[in-house]
Parts: sequence; structure tokens; C-alpha cells
Amino acid sequence: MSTTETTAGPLLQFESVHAHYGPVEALKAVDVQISKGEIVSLIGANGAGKTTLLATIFGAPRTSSGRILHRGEDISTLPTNRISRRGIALVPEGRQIFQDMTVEENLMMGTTPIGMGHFEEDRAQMFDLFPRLKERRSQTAGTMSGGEQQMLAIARAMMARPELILFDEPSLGLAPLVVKRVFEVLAEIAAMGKTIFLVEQNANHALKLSQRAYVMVNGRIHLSGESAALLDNAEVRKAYLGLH
Amino acid sequence: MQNNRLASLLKEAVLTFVISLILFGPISGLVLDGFGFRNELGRSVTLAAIITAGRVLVSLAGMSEIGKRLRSRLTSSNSGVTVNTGQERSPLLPLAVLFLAGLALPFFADKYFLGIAILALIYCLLGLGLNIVVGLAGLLDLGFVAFYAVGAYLLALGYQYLGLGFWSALVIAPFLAGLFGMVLAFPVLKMHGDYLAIVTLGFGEIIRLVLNNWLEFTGGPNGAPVPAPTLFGLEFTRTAKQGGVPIHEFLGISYSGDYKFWFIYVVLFLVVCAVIYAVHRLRVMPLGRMWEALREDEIACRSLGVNHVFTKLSAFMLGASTGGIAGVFFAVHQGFVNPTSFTFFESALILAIVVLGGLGSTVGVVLAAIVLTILPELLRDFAEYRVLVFGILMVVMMIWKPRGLVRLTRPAFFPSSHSEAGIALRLEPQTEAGR
Amino acid sequence: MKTPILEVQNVTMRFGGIVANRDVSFAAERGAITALIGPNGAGKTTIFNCITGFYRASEGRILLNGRNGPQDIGQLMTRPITGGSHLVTRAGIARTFQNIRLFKEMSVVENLLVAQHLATRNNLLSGVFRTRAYRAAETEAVDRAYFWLSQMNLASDANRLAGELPYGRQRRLEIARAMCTSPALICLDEPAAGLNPSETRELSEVIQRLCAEHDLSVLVIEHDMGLVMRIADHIVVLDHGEVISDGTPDSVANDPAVIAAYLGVSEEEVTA
Amino acid sequence: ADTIKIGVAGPMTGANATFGEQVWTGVSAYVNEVNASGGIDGKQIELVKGDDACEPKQAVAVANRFVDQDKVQAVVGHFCSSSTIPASEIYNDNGILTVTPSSTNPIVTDRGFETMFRTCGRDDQQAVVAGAFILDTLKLDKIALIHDKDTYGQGLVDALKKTLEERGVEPVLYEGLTRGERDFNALVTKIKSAGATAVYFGGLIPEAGPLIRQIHEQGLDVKFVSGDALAQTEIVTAAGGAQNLKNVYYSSAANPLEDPATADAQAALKKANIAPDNYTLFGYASAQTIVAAVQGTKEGSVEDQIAWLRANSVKSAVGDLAWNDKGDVKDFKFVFYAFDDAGAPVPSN
Amino acid sequence: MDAFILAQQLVNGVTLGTIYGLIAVGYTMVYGVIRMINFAHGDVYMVSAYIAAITLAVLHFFGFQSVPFALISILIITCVITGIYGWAIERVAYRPLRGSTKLAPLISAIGISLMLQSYVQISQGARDQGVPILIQGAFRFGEGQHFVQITYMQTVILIAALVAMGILTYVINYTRIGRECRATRQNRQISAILGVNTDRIISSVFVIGAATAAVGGTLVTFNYGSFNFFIGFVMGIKAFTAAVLGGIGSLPGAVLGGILLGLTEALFAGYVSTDYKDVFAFSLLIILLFFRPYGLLGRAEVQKV
Ligand SMILES: Nc1ncnc2c1ncn2[C@@H]1O[C@H](COP(=O)(O)OP(=O)(O)OP(=O)(O)O)[C@@H](O)[C@H]1O
Ligand SMILES: Nc1ncnc2c1ncn2[C@@H]1O[C@H](COP(=O)(O)OP(=O)(O)OP(=O)(O)O)[C@@H](O)[C@H]1O
Ligand SMILES: [Mg+2]
Ligand SMILES: [Mg+2]
Repeated sequence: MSTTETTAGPLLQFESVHAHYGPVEALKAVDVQISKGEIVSLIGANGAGKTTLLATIFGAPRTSSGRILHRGEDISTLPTNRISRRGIALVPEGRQIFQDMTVEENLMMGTTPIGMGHFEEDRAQMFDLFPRLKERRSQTAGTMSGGEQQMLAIARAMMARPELILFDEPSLGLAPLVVKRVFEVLAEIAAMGKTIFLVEQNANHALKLSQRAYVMVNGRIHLSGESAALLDNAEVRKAYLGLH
Repeated sequence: MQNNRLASLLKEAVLTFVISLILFGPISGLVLDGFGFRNELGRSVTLAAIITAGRVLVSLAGMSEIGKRLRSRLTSSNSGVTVNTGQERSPLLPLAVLFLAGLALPFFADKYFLGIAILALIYCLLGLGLNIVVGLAGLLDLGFVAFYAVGAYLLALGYQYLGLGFWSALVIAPFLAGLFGMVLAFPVLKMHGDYLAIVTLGFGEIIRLVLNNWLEFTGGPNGAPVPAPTLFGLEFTRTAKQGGVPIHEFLGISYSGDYKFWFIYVVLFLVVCAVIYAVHRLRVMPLGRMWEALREDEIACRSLGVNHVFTKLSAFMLGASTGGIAGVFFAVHQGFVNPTSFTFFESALILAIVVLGGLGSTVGVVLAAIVLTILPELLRDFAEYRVLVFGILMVVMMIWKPRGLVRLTRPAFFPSSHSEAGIALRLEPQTEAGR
Repeated sequence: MKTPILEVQNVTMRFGGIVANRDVSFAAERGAITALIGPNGAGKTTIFNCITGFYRASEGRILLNGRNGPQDIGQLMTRPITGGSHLVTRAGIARTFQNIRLFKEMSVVENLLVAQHLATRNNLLSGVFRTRAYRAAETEAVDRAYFWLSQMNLASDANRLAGELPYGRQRRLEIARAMCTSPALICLDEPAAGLNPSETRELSEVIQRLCAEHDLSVLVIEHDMGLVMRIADHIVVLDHGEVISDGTPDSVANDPAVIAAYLGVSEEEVTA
Repeated sequence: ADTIKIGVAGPMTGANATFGEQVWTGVSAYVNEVNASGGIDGKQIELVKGDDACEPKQAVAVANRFVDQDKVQAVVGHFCSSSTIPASEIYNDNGILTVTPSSTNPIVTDRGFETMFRTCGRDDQQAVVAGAFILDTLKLDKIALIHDKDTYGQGLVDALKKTLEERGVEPVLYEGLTRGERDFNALVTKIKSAGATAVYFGGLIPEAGPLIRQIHEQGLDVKFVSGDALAQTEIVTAAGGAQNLKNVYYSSAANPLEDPATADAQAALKKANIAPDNYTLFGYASAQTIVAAVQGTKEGSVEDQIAWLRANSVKSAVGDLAWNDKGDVKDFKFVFYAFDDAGAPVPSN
Repeated sequence: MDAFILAQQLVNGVTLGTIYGLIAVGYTMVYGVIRMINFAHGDVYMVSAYIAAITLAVLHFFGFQSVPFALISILIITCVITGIYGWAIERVAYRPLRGSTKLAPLISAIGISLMLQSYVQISQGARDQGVPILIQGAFRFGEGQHFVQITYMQTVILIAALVAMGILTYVINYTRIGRECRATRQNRQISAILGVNTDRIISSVFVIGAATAAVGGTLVTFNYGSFNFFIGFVMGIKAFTAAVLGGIGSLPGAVLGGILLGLTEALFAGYVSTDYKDVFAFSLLIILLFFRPYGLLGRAEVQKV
């Protein structure tokens, strides 16, 4: 169903989405649009609801009202495991790699939606992107350091050959050198023609990489626009860039 | 749309029917008879039809508006924990009423009902004890019945060999059971979650097997008789057996077997109230807080200087002590103990009480204990379907309230009124003397 | 010169074949902020775990010169029967975790009260019967909890579940909880991870205040070089389990070895 | 009242449900017969079922319910001694005649409860017969004693052990197996290594069946002797077929061919298409006992009935029963059975 | 003499242990994936024993007398129907409890266990049932009274168990479904996000677990010849013990634990006392866990502070 037509509309669209954790409303009437080939970033304070926004795409939590459209189809009621088959992949917050599996097995898990047909080829590509993973290919992933795990999480997501990749704070807990490398990788991935939706605390980096951005406050989209414009926005500079 | 729905409903119904037929076909349709079998397939078709009808009804109900609302009401979970606001009304009055009503029960209830009430209270006690271990400290204990057995046998064997009576056993039982708890806890506390479960299960079985096999000491499967209780040397038997005076003679009334049950009920009721109070206090005391913290995150606890071994040990011992007390009451109520009362199933039942009550909730445990004791009795009219229905209800209750009957709350804390002034003083790091 | 609060002497830590730390030595000064930086997987968290008594170092010694004079961490842990990591805390080292570890289903105040269990009355009977001394100790504990909450700007959340708090507040709560054990040395493992720049700035002020006002020494692991450069008095750099640089922020930031292994070339991150 | 209520208590669920079922079948078979022929002086008998699952706590609840709610006049039960003991205290306090078909534990009657009777024999009586059978009839003296660690089985074996020792024979093996298990191969090998020529098993069918089968499979040449619990049709299937029952013997109530009372009962059961299983017969006999006592005293008080039972004997499905003052059966007769090629029991001598 | 007895006891122990191991596999698989102790597993095994016996009776009724054909078709039919039982139980009693406390499914499982026992008792009666001897005879080594024997049935048990274990080990370690099982066990949420149908994985784990129990149930039925509705209880506890002994969650551990438990029981019963063999077995378990807190082959959970 995913390979049919590419409609003219946005690739992914949130239409007035609300989401709850029990009684707590975490998303309030969120509208977001992502078009094919774009890099869009989402910034916001802790607990603003950024992670929740990404999670609702995969149905955890489910939206309590509103729709999430992918290629014009409402995906907000699909089972979680069907989403990735539509070409959407997530690099989750806190990496969440399979600790007891080897690096290679983690990569194999990444191929779930498309099968193992291109495994060798894709793995070679990932090893080019992250030589460190090649060295550690048969190490148990749980014993690797944070940075190594982050690379693995990105590589795992890429194994499904997704068209749209969601990154949830890929720079969390990484050394400056690695953060730089991760953002380079993001740029490389974008250059491959993938669409990227990037959630970041590191607003400076995120806004520099992306074309458009949303700013989230307390579960609402507070500001949106061209990234370059937001970088100059006084409010953003003060609250998210730590500049005066 | 409508058609679509009907089609899917039909598909669902056929599927359900086929699967239930496969499930029920061999077991209830073909009954073994010697090396042959009897054909009762009609029975399994009926069963499958009933299940299918039920399934369809549920689906239909789920589609209608009322059904949807009902369903959301039923499943609207009391998930999670809430913190009190500190504004709650004090429940003192209803509690006092409940207390008096409880005390007065023997005047209204017949012996059958009183017997069940006693059993329910014993299970309250057991549930409260296990709740400390499982609910508060988060240690899964599948052998709790061992401590129950220790209490019960303490009275039986203590009477036989040492001449212990009800009251002395009641005093000794918590200590002895606590000691057993400690002996078990030492090797066990290093273990994690489910390994702990099997080890405690093993311990419970060991105790039961030893009680069953050590014929010379425990009476083995024949069990041991337990003396009737006494009150200041007054006995509740028709004729004095322990060197005292029968109470009906002392009071100059005619004998009735009921006095003994009244007496046991009242003492038990008071003990249960005392334990409830103590457990309630524990939850807001440092020790109780440490148990709960340990349940939440052991590593964080260690980083705060909590001695996790000692803390777990104390939970185990206190839980065990409570179980021991329950054992004494059980023994004196039955007048006889043998190992069949202390099987693994009993442990499972107590655990069910704790879980159904809502892990950690005192009120919940009491409620669940009452429900799970009275339910099997109510089901007596189902005759041989009793256990079947009990099993089904257990599953249904869990699905209906997976987090237990009672929603957990946490106490609220507020700074004392003079604290602002005192802050500077208290800022000083604690000195040795402060400990 | 004052004796350092903590001395790490030739510590080596092995996991099976993996050597996470090799012959690491450094010292943390009293009343100062020492930062521990290094690439991912350099062994920073591991050395932390040795210091706070979660791992027993394979070789070497860790000395704490706390309130009770010099104490060997390794010995505290291996003391028969009563030994264990909780003794390290009691000796005066508190810590936070790289992955937040709060008691999620307990209220915020309760989280802090657990940390004060040594100060409150543990006696069972006095608690059940609510003796006067017990009540006094309890009140004092609650007040101290509120004090630290207000220090961390968390007082308004006091009676909420800890698990409900947003991430940044959970980070601060973890620090407040550690402070409630009245430590001499507090070890923070990536306290700014997941915070945005302005939150990070706030946090660095809190850490500096702790150090200045409460007679506290701080050992901090952090990847946010902005924060490190701003607050650290002294930086130790680990790479591949070994100390590659040790000195003032300036000297470390200009150490070519550090730049190559960790910082990368630009000055940009350092100032951003 | 225009009916007479009798409670029947036993394990209708749980591990021992099969025995509760048998007792219930036996009692209701006899009661149906009585009711069909006009009841007792025109009064019908009404039965109340009480399930105790062989758990003492449930036994007490059942007893209280019988007394307070169902207001029964007599009780057949309970099955397990561990249930009968606590329950009988309640029956005794309330003056309810209690006849247990199966609780062999000495404590049941040793506590001086006047209302308590049993129709089953005491272990010592059966043991004497068994001892004589093995030593004198089979002429074997290397005996392995196996029990199931339960009141009935262990009581039987312990009594036999004493009997044997009195005759100067020391058993070559004395072991208890665990109820509910199926694999006794280790025990069988041990019996073999002990060089036993006879095995006496005190226990019930679920364990006896596999034990017999495994003895057979390991090719042991021993005679297998057991107590009256084996008197059940299911032994054939449980032991794996009639061919495995060649060297199996068991003692049971008197021979129906010689005793008309038992013959009548067995015929009646046959007519109702009910297998004459051991506890069915004892249930039947217990019901007979109660009916006899009621009829004999013309529905007199419990005290009268007790006195009547002590003074008279009852012709029952398990032979003539007479009681001593404790409520135990006076010299119970036992006969030994073997199996024919089709697995049907035949008296052996 | 003594050597023969010892060898015979070893044979006894290994056979019993293999059966324990087969049942233990069900516990271990389910635990491995959803961290739940499935207390109804013993009763699933009990149900499978009935299904096997009924299938045999039906086959005989229709005149199929060939033993190998009967055995194989019984194994297959029993596995399939028991597998459906496993599926249905998970669907009805456990799936609605996903995401609630860990102990809720445990209690639900106890309820299911009561239900199954009661259902079988009501339908099939409480009495012991039996099956005729299917395969008779034994390999005998030695002569006269001094011999060791392995019955043909025991041989069948060992072979069937080996085959079943081989298939399972292969599936878990080298196939996609096995990998997805392991992924689901570690992080269900992320597995689903990566496209794993976790519901189906969990269902299949229950089906596989029940089917292995059915292999055990069938073999036990034909080896021991008799069963009733209550056999699940003792076997359940024993198999659970075996699973933990070997390290719960580990497949080879379950088999190893089973065989160790079987051997312990046989040797202790043979040389010391049958009465206390279970006490010994449980004590051994406690002692072993004291020194190896994660069982023989269990891996310590990676606990990075
Ligand atoms: N599982 C949960 N249960 C209840 N509340 C939750 C849960 N997860 C998140 N929340 C709440 O929902 C809100 C939004 O959280 P979310 O994790 O989406 O924020 P975020 O923007 O990703 O923050 P961060 O930058 O810290 O990752 C927060 O207030 C948080 O407390
Ligand atoms: N329990 C363990 N078992 C095996 N190896 C471990 C263990 N803990 C840590 N390691 C290894 O030790 C090395 C150092 O890990 P550590 O967590 O100390 O890194 P770090 O410096 O804290 O990195 P990061 O900045 O990413 O947190 C890593 O290579 C890791 O694989
Ligand atoms: Mg987030
Ligand atoms: Mg680290």
C-alpha cells in the first residue's frame, strides 16, 4: 500500500492531534507538516511533549483526537508494527538498542519491515558510515559506550531503508566530537534523499541543519517557520540557545 | 460500512466457533472410558456455541453507544498512584463505626457465618503479612505458607511437647516465624525477582514436606491435635482438659460450642485491627519508606546509603511474623493441624489476595481477603462447577482491575510552620551526634 | 595545600577481557568542582562506579578524606557482612546516575525522605506509637526536604509523583535527593544531558552554589563543554580508560591530545 | 420435618475428587433405593453435598454449614482424616451422627466423640491379614514396604511393619513415595536392588497403577500386595492393562459370594450400572449404617442411635458391621483378591 | 551388581529429567519473552495428556493399529490442539493484562490453572485414566538378574526430546522468528516500532511452549500409562524448578536443569531415601542459586549502573 502513488500533499501531517497520559494532556491540538525531502526540526524545553509527538506516530500513546496522515492516509489507528512498513523509522530517545544482542543482530532487527534481501549491501553501507560498528560487529551491544550505541541506533533505523526518519535527541549524552559526527551523518542521510524529522535539545545544531522548525511549549506548537528565521528570533535565542 | 461490520462480525463468529470446537472437541466431546471413549460431541458443540454467542454479544455491545460507555467505565483504570492533597477528610468516624460493627458481629452471625468471618480475618492477617514482603518491599514470595505453618505447628507441637497454650503461642509465634524468615532470607536476598520466587516456593515446600515426613515429631500426615483456647485459665470445652475450669461452669450458663468461636473471633479481630494500624503506620515511617524505595530501585537505594540487605531482611521477618500469628489462630480455630493445610496453593491464594487488593494497599488487602474467602462459600451452590467458576472469576477480576481493587495513594507532606526560621540552623551538615 | 577530598590511586578496572580503566590516578580538591571528561566509552562512568562503591576496582586504591578521616572505599565495600556500597554513602559520597534513577511511584518529598533515613528514627516501636522524639525527627526531615526542594526550585512539585515530573526536573530532583544524604563529595554523572542551553545554565549556577554555600566538593562527568568550562576548577580527561590530561580548564582545552581525542578542532562548542 | 436430611461431605474437587465422587455415588445409590421403596417410615431422605476438597479449613466451613444452614440430621463423611478430625468436633458439639466411610486415622475415634463412627476397618486389622497372607499364603519373606506418606497408606504400612516384626520378619525396604508423581522407576530399581520378593503398597490407585506397571516394565519378579484401596475397576487401566495385574493381590471387604449382605448391595449397584468401587461400597455401607440407626430407633434421638449402633450390627455392603464404644468397627473381615486374565477380581486363597 | 543398579538409576534419572526438561522449556520460553511465570503451564501439559489418550482411542476406534503411525499422528495432533490451547489462554487471560503490574498475569494464570483442572475433571471425570501399552519391550544389557534396561519407550522419549530441542534451539538462535522473540523480550515497544508484530510473537511463544509441553504430555502418557486431571500440579512445580535450576530464560538451561533434577531425584531416591528426595532437590536448588544466582546457564542481566 505504501508504494502506490505519491500524492501532492505533505508526507506526514498532524491534524490537531491531542494525546494523553492518563489524565495528563501531553499534546494539545498539534499541527505539523513534513514534506518529502525536507529536514524539519522540533525544539522545546524538557517535557514539552516532543518525544510524545514522535511516539504518537507509532501509536504509543494513541491520539485521543485528531489525525495523523501519512501520504494522505490516517495512520493513527494502525497497529504499531504496521507503521514501519510504510517507510517510517525512529531513532528513539535514549538509544534503546537491544542490549543482549550483538551489533549485527541489532542491524538484522532493523531489516524487519523489508526482510533480509538487502542485508549485506546495507550493512556494508552502515559500516562505511560508522567504521566503529564494524570493529564491534560481534560485541554485545549493551556493553558498548553511549556514543557507540547511538550510532548503532541510527544504523539500525537505516536498515529498513526508510523514507522518513524520526530522530529523538540523537546527540543526547555524546561527546562533542561525536555530536559533530552525528550531525554530519544526519546531513549525509539527508543527502541520500531521506526526509528527516529531528527532535533536539541542542537547538543551535538542529536549527542550523534543518530548513524548517517547530518550537514546542507545554504540548502546543508555539512557533514555527524557517529555521534561519527562528535562529534570529529573540525569544528562541533566549530560551533555547541560552544567548541574550 | 454496515455491511463491512456485519461481515467481520460473521467472520469473527465463525472463527471463534471453529477454535472453540477444536478446544472443546476432544476434552468435553470425547470422554475416555477405559481404553475406549464415549461420544459426547453434542456437549462440545453446545459449549462452542455458547462461547461464540458470548463473543458476538460482547462485540455487538462494544459497537453500540451504551456498550462503549459501559466498557470505558469498566476499564477506566485506576492505574497509577495518586498523592494525597493533604485535604482529605479524616476517616476516623467511619472507621470507628466499622470497628464497632466488627466487634458486634458474633451477636448477629450464626456459626457458619462466624466461621467464615474467622477464616476471612485469618486471610486478612496473612494478606497483610505478605503485603509487607510483596507489596511494599517488592520481593516475590511464593512460599509464605511456610510461616503460617510455623505458627500453626508451634501451637500444636508446643502443646504436645512443652505444654504451651494459646496465649503463650500467640506471643512466641511472631518471634519464631520471624526467625524462620531470617533463616530463609539470608541465602535468598542476593537473588533477583523470579529466582527469589522459586527459592521461597522451594522453602515452603521443604517445610511442608518435613512436616509430612517427620512422623515421629510432627505426626506426619496424621497431623497433631491443638488445644482449645483459654481465657485466664477458663476453658471453652465441655469438660476441662487443660487443668482449668470450663467457662460455662464458671459463668453458670449452659455449654455451647459457639463460645469458643466467639472468643477466637474477638481476639482475632482485635489483633487484625492492631496489625492494620501498625502496617498503616509503617507506610509513613522511615522503614516502610525504605521498603518501597527498594521496590522501586535497589541501586538508587544503595546510593543513598540504605543497607538493602538489612532492609529486605526486616521486611521478610515482619511479614513472616504476621504469618506466624495467623497460623496460631488457624490452628486454634481448627483444633487440629496437618500438612494438607499448607500447600503451595495456599501461598498462591494469599498472593492472589495481595495482588487483587492492589499491591501495597492495606484496605485493598482486607477487601480482597474478604472477597476471596467468601466467594468460594457463595459458590457452593454451583456444586462441582465451584472451582471452575472461582477460576473464571479470578481471571475476570484480574482483567477488570489489573492493578487491584483499591487505588493506591501516597501521603502528602508539608513543612512545619516554623521551618523557614529554622532552616539556617538545620543547614549544618549532620554531625555524628545527630544520628 | 589542603588534602584533597578524594584520591584515586592507580585504579584499574576489568570486565572479563575488557579493560575499562587502566591505572587511573587523580585527586579531587576539597570545596572545588572537578570535571571528568572524555569520549564515550572512555571509562568515566566506570570510575564513578568504583568511587561510589558500585564496583570494586580490580586494582588500586580510592581514598576518601571525609569527616571521619581517611577511608579506603574498597575496604568499606568488602567489610564482612555489614559491608557494601551503602557504607560509601554513609562515609560522605553521594551520587546521581547517568540514567535517572528516581523512586518513580513515590512522591517527590518521599524521595528525599528516603535519603534521610539515617537521620530519622528507625526504631519500629517509636514509629508505631509516634513518640515525641520520633515526631520531632520526622518534622525535621520534612523541613530539610523542603529546604533542598526550594534550593532546587522544586518546592511546587513536592507532593507530586516523581515519575510524573519532566525530565529536567527529575535531574534536579536527583541532585536534591543526593544532597539530603549530607555528603562531603557529590558525584554527578552527566547532569546536563537532555537539558537545553538555558536549563543547562541554570543547572551550572545551582552546582556552583552548592559548592560555594554548602561546603561541598563536586565531581562531575559532562559532555557539555560549555558547562564544564564555566564551572570546573579542575579537569581530568580520560581516553581509552587512561588519564590523558589533568589540569586547569585552560590547559586542558588547549591540550592537543584532548582536542584530538575529544573536542575536535573548533572553539565553537566551547563558547556556544 | 417430612424429610430426613443427610449431609455427604468429601472432596468433590481437587486432587482427591475421584474418591469424593465414589462416596457420593455409593450413598446416593443406597438412598435412592430407600426412597424408591417408600423412604423411612414414609419419609424421604434428602442428601446434601458438601465439598471440602480434603482441606481442613473447608471441612470446618462445610460442617458449620451442614449444622447451621442445611440442618442435617446425620453426616456421611468426611473422606480424608484431616477433614474428618476438625469437622467431627463440630458435629459432636451439635449432636449429629457422623459416619466416615474412609478416615482411618486413629485420632478420628480416639478423642471420645460419641457421635463418631466409621465403616472402614482400622489399619491394624487389615495389616494382620496382609501379614498372614504374604508370609503364609504366598510364603514370601523378603518384603518391601512402600507407602504414599498419607494417613491411610502410611498407617497401613506401619501396622503391617509391626505385624511382620512380631513374627520376626524385618522388611527389606521401607519407603514413602510422593502422591501425584508418576515416575517411580528409581524406587522400583531400589526394590530390585534390595532383593525383595514381595512388595506391599499402602496407597491409592493413582500411584499404585504406575508403580505396578513400572515394576512390570523393569522385569521384577515380585508379588504386589496392597490394601482395599485397590478394589476399583480403574486399576486395570491405571496399571496398563490386565496382563500387568498377574502378580497383584489386594485385601478387601468380605467376599460377596459368601456374604449375602454384600451380594445384595453389589447386585443393586450393578442394576444401577454403578461400578462397585471401593469407596462406593463404603459410602453405600455408611448410608446403610445411618438408615439402620434411624430405623432401628424409630427416629430416636442421637443418643438413642448411638446406643443402638453400639448394641446392634448392620448388614452392609462391606459385610456385617458392629461397633465398639469408640465407634470403630469390631473385627472386620478381609478377603484377598487376585485378578483374572480380563482384569476382573477373583478371590484368592 | 552395584554397577548395574547405578546404571539403571542413571537411565531412570535421565528419562525423567528429559521429560522435566521438555515441560520446563515452556516455562522458559514464556518467561524469556514476557517475563511471566506461566503457572497454568503444568495444566496445559495435563490437557495434552488427555488429548493424546483420546486421539489414541479414536485412532483405535477407526481401526488404525500401526504403532509408528499412531505415535507420530498422535504427537502431531496433540501438539496442534495443545498449541491452540496455549494460544487461547494467552489471548483470553494474559493479553488483556499486558502493561499492568507484573504480578497480575501470575494471578490470572493461577485462575486459568484452576479452570483447566476443573474443566477436565467435570468433562472427563475425576478418576484415573489410562492408555494401553503401545510399545513394549526393552534393550537389555546384562543377563539373569543383573542387567540394565532401556525400554523402547524410553528410547522414543530421548529421541523425541532431542529432536524437539534441536528444532527449538535452531529456531530461536538462527531464524527470524527466534531473533524477533529475543528482541521482543528485551524491548517490546522498540521491537514493535521496528516492525515486529509483537502480539504474534508472544502468541507463537505460547503456542510453541504448549506444543513442547504436548510432546512431554504425549510421551509421559504412553510411558507411564496413567494420568488424571491433577497431574499438572506436581509436574508444573518440578518443571518450573528445572527451568530455574538451568537459568530461567535459557533453553539449553531448561533441559540441563531438567536432567539434573531427574538425576538428583533418581540417585537420592535410589541411595538415600524416597521420602526426602524432594526436600533434597529443593535444598539443592537453593544452595545452587546461592552460588549461581542466575542458575546454571542463565546470564546475569546486563546491569550497567
Ligand atoms: N509514560 C508517561 N506517563 C505519564 N506522563 C508522561 C509519560 N511520558 C511523558 N509524560 C509527560 O508528558 C509530558 C511530555 O513528555 P515528553 O517526554 O514528550 O517531553 P519531551 O519534550 O520529549 O522532553 P525531553 O526533552 O525531556 O525529552 C511531560 O510532562 C511528561 O511528564
Ligand atoms: N558491566 C560491564 N560489563 C562489560 N563492559 C563494561 C561494563 N560497564 C562498562 N563496560 C565497558 O567499559 C567501557 C567504559 O564504559 P563507561 O560506561 O565507563 O564509559 P563512559 O566513559 O561513561 O562513556 P559515556 O560517556 O558514553 O557514558 C565501555 O567500553 C564499556 O563497554
Ligand atoms: Mg524527549
Ligand atoms: Mg557514562
